[in-house]
Amino acid sequence: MSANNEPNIVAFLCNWCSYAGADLAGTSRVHYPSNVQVIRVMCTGRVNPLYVMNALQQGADGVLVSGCHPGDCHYMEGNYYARRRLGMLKDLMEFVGVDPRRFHMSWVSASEGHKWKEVVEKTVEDAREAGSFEGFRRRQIDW
Amino acid sequence: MSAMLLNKEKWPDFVGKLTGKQLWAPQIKDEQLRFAPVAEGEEPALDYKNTRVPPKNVVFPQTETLFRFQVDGEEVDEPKLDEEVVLLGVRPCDARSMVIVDKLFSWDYDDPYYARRRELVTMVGLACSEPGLNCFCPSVGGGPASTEGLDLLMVDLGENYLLEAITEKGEALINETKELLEETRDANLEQKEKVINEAAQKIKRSIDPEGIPVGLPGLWEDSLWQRVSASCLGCGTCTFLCPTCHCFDIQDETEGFESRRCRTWDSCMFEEYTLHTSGHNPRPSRLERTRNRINHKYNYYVDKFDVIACVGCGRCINLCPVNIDIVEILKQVKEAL
Amino acid sequence: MTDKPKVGVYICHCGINISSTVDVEAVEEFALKLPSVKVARTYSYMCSDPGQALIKEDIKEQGLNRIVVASCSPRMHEPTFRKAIQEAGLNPYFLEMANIREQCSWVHEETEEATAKAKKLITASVAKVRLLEALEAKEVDAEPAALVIGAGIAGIQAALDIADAGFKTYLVEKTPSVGGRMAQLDKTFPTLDCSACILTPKMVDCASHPNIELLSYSEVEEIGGYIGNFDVKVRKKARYVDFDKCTGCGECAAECRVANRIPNEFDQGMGKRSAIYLPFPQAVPAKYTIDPENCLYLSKGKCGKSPKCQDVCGAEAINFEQEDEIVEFKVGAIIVATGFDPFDASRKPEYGYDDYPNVITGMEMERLVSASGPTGGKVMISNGEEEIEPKEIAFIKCVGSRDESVGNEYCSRVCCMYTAKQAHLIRDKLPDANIRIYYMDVRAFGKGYEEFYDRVRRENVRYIRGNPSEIFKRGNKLVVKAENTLTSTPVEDEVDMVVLGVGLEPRAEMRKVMDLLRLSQSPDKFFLEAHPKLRPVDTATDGVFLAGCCQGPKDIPDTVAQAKGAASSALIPLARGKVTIDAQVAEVNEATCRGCGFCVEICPYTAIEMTTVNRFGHEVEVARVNEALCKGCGSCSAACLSDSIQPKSFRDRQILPQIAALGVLK
Amino acid sequence: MKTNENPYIPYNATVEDTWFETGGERAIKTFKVVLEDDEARQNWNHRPGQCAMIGVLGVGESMISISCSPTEGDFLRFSVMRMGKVTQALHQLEAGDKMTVRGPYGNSFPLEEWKGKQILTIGGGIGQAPMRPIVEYVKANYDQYGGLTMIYGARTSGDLCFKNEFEEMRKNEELSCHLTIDVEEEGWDLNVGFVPSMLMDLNPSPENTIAITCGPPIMIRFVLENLKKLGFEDDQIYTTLENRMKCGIGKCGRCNAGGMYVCKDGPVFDYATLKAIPEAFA
Amino acid sequence: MDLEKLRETAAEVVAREDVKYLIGWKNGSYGYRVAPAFIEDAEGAAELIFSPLCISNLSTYLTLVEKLPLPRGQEPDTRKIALMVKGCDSRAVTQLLVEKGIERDGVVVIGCPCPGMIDYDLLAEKYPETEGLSEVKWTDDGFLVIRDGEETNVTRDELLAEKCRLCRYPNPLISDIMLGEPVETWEPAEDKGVEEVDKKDVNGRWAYWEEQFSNCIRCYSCRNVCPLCYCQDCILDRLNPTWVNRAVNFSENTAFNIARAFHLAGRCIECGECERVCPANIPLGRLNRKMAREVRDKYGFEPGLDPEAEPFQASYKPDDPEDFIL
Repeated sequence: MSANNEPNIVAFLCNWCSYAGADLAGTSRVHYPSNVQVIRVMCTGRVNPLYVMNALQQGADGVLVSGCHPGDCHYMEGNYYARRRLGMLKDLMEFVGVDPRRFHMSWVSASEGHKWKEVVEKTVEDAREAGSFEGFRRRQIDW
Repeated sequence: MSAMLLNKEKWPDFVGKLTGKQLWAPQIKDEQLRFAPVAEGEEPALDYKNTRVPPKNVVFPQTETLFRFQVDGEEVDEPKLDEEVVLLGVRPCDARSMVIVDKLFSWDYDDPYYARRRELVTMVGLACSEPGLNCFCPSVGGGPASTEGLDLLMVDLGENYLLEAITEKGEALINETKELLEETRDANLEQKEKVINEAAQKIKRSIDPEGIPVGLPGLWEDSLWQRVSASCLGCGTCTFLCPTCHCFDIQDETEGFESRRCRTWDSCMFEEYTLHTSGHNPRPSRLERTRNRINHKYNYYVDKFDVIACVGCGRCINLCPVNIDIVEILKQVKEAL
Repeated sequence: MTDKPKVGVYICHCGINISSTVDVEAVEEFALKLPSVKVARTYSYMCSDPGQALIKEDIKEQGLNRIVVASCSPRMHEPTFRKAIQEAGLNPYFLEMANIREQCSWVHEETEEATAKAKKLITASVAKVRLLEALEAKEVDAEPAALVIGAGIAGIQAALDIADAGFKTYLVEKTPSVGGRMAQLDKTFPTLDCSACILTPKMVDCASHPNIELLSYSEVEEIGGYIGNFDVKVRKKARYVDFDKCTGCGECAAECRVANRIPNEFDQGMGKRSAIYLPFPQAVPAKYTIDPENCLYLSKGKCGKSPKCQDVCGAEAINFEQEDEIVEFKVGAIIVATGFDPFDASRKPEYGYDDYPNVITGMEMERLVSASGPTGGKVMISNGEEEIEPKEIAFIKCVGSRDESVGNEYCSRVCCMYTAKQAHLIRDKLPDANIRIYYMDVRAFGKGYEEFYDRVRRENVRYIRGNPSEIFKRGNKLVVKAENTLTSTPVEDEVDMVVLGVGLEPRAEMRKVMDLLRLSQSPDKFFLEAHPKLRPVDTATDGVFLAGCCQGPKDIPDTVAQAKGAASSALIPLARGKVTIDAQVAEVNEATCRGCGFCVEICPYTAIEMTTVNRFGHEVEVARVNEALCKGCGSCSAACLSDSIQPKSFRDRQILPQIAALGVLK
Repeated sequence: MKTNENPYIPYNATVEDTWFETGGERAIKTFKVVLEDDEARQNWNHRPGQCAMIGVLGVGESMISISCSPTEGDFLRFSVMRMGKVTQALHQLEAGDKMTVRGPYGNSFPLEEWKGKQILTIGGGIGQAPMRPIVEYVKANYDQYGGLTMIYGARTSGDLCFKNEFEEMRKNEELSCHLTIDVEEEGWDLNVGFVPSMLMDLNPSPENTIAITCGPPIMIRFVLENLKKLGFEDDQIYTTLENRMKCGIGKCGRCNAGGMYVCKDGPVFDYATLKAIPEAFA
Repeated sequence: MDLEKLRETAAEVVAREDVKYLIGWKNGSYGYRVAPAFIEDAEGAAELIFSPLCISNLSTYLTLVEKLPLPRGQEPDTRKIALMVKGCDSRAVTQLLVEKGIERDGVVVIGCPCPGMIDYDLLAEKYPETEGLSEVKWTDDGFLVIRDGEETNVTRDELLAEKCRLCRYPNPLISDIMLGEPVETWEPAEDKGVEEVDKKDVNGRWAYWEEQFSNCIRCYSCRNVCPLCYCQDCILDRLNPTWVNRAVNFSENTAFNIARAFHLAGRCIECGECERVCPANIPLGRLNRKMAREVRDKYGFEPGLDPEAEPFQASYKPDDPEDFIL
């Protein structure tokens, strides 16, 4: 968490729907919390589920993956693969004891600027509730 | 050097006396016996054969920071190693392993980290009265009450522990705890001999290393290596659990703008260990790696430092998932000679 | 990545769009301290010419080799800045954009938080840009020819347009004649033009067009390659009639020993033909074909003393020795226009289509009312006992459409109008008949459709709202059992004839085309277009386009419009003569690939193939990417357990440092 | 840096000059570097054949042969082939940049012992780097040696290191400098052929001669064979080994070839010793 | 199982010209130990055993064998490898076929219907190992332990290995030669191990695994023994990019174990080898079985059953669960 006790969230957005949706939120001057930092990928199918683990390990308190609605994938099927993989990952992380509030996935289309705001708010709120995730940091052990 | 008796009832007091130093001793944690720092109120477990993982990480941590620096920076920070450690209840084989490893870590260049940690550690040994199934320390120059590497040896005499100082450090420890100790009588020393002899009798496995160091080079191309390595999984169990294995890797690890150069245990059983960047691997298969492990312990180390780099603790035999048994290999080596 | 990264960070004020919320000076100062950053600047409008000039100048003078532009969305100006740095001599892919407008200054109010976020985004961009690789967008030549599969009205129209534009067009039709379903229709709604009258000229045109090579009675066997360079193999089935010699006189058909004994497909099996036949009188090409299954000589080896067709053919065109012929050619684009099948009414057994001869489908009705049909246009039907002129006639709509029980949830779009049209045609022929139409909804959305529907209603055609549950026989009448849902009254309606308004279904054989062209199906099982709104004629396979009902049910004007759209899309690579292959494609590290083929399974573009390579004397299978087919989505990569396949510019080793950078700043 | 006796802590050094010896995927780049610390610079005293751990903080270190002779001045030279993570990072360094240096490590060529003898160096590709200090040293002390013959080859002329220096040397009539490349190419008017065959063509006498060879393993193998054919005894032949290394000071075990720590017992071995190390040619 | 028949069959198989060697089980060096055997001739075949101690999954050796660089002109030895498999092991073979890790023509699968294996740790705890070789046999309702000549009957329940309690496929699903009749399958037990973790709350689970993963010494025996971890160059060893640092600490160990578990999701065939070999006693089986259970329950998929199946991680269904999506 940052100094002001705010959760740090890394989001992976597909270029065609969710990134465009987040852009639309901007164009529409929709205001939302600034905790979410976006990494643009071409498709949610690109999101290696281990990125989620890696983000949590490297300083994120929450991770969000967002892409096109099922059936709307620019590459036809990428979001279906992503859904299966990340669904599995979520189950795994939960079993290992990672608070499920730390990882979310959403479908946000290019026209859903408002939904993007809601997703961000939900993600931030959840991560805030889950608290800082120092336990899993890639920290340097003591001398 | 003095020898004293410690009544087992006073054991907790004795442990309590060793304050001001970090105390490492075998403890049951997560249903497993392992060497771990003893926290206030915790009591070491001494009624055991040996830990799965040897206590070598006290002087040679599995991961150790060599120094730290800033990304793009030029100045480095070294760790300050100044905490004294008492390694309590260490088995003679494990203590002896450190003496063996000392030779390498002080060969021409002193490894400052290792050397410093060795300086800071006081080794309080516990003689074995119930050796394990795969112990064969007498075969390689050790024994259930070997004092090599120890500052102080404890022998379980039933109601009492016999405490024998081996070094000045051990003597100092006896002095610090003097009020808890009693003088020994001759009978105690006799009893000690008996315990030790009985223990030695219980050791079932053995190998006579005579001829192995000089003979191994001649067996380089022998078919036995194929036989003994075929089932090897190439994992690091045997080497990581070996008290004398000392190889390491050095890596720079960065988190954000903070970096450190650290070393971690490495294993010659890993394919990646000798792999050149070009893709060439001088030890390309498990055969070469298994052969190297045996040669390193029973030939190369003997050549260089005049001692077999194996203390006969049996850990590699106990925990090899596929029953690769160093005593069996050595027997085959002898047969092949 | 041989050179040392020297990064320039350019922070745009965007007038005050960014700078009013983000403290750009603070960000500039911050950026200068980031690893590898040599230059950081702010400017009022980075995208403006002076802004771009600033970057170009620094590239040249400061030796910058990686550029981060912190401004608006990369979806907006990435091409602009790529071009700019390219003009300064840098590889255009050495650019990374930090979106500090749409995703920062416009969505956050407090300067502090917006500035902090801008710093993070720039840190991540710098982390990535340092590791980007130089990429080259490749161009390959495109073959100036097209293939059109299916010669219904869609295929014909598309072929004509491409041919008219001056490109060679191969038009492949499975049946012996072009024309497709439209040729079977009598009149067309709502204008009531004669279908044959408007179609036939186009059929003739495409047969005679110098740029069109018509391959009728042929099927596509294999398609390889990619946009601009498809390799096509077509099987021309043996007609057993010499194409060049046949004059189309028809004497052979008349003499055929099985003449008038074989159900005629064109008439939906209601009429009969010979084993040697022309599908219908206006068929193009007007060349006879022997149907080998029904020809006695071909199926049994014997036809009287000698086959009569052979005896009678003055042109000596009959050739029983003829064999299938394989034709191979290359094209740059492909249009799929394989059409539809009418819904098989047997799948609604409650309507008794298989049991009662006077329950017929809409398609059969077309032939029945057609002057060229089996009855010569007279509406006569057997009620099982005798041929009658029906007096009581019922239509049932949505048969096989909007019906989950048969797996078709979609609306077939044409049934409302063709039942209305058929009702009108019957009204014309049988002024006294009582006609009613059972319907769920009436959808008359096209130009002139609502007007036509109104007109038909005024012609004393009754519309009864209700979906009949059953048809059974009572005496020599059929009883339509339904509920009038407007009045909530049960109906048992005695009629002489029932016309089932069957819907449109994907072609039964479409799977073959799907596999050939790596196409997908949408949930309705028709071919899936690349985007339902914006790329309705494109497919996931570049260079392959859809026209007509193979993509979904549509009427003739929509079909023709789509065909023209597909033709113009197909013309783009042909006219340009080149196809650009995206540089951001996946790449396989063959040294680490374990050959599991996960990526091959995943790739929606079949851009990945397994290939055998020699690894130190051992033959191993590894994946290989066809760059021309790859779209760079990276779905393969996330499933690769050995990380051996990686999309360029979005490699793990480029993304992981980005993630790390975002975690750094607390 | 180097604040105490800790051998793991490297010196800081400044890259004074760099240039590419060869191009391509596995390019070779030479770095001329100077230790920053005055004392360290003055105390640095390497012998030909020795190596140093050079690196970039945050990336790692690599053991590289010191390719200059101490007779050349108060600087160090390293020629580095771009292979892995560390060498890639090193290749990104330019004049003015920093690198880290530890060393000198390992044994060296016994140049004192060799005084009075003919020196024959036989190198291939990057293998010339450890031999360059011998050449420079012998050149600087030419009167103390019986002569210097140099054979050096590479796949193509573009793969030859230190080309300019050879131009000079070939003009020097006292020295015998022979270059060869594997296959014909335009503009190349010197020898074409593999190094081992050129050795046979030159037919050097083993008498009072020391032969040193370094290069790709396959070349070394044939050179050794040919030297034996020419009558060289095992103790007249020297070569250098390289293996993966991490510590450079005989601790980490990575570089073991048989019982030898290449970093400390090597990298220079005479053929007699080498023959007893079964892994040496693995 | 009839050992004579086994040895006879094995001798026949290794005598075949197209078979390079056979991998089976033989007695180990002492106590209850059983070792993998690589048999090339009839003499070797006589050493083979099949007993309740043959718990190890030998299929890992199919991909573990190094493909060393061949001298120019030398043809690779493409003879078949014969392999003895239990039910669980056979699923590994099938999954390897799905993933093209091996070729069907490259193996001779010798199926051994398996009545259930013994948990070595339980056995050694109850009946301590001695330096001589002990033997264990199946009886009608359990096991017969013969130790230093002393015979003890033990009930099945007492010593049965956990993976065998949970087993649903005791009979090999793929084989070229089947030794003996199929065994009767049994009702798989409740997976108490997974449930024990499952029923903790999220923090409890984290605490549980923190304790476990802190013990990991990163010896990679779990990975190396796993028949489905067969990448030549594991990403978790790789340094560019670095998924997992070399440092051994809780964070990196957890990352390592999560990554491995994830890579095995939909691929793990529950042979339990990872857990068996772990020198730190980390209950890795729970992790992998949990994932296998999720894949089975939520996605209706089980790996290693059908060599023609689409790989789970390389496929999807339009109606895959998405209740976790916002």
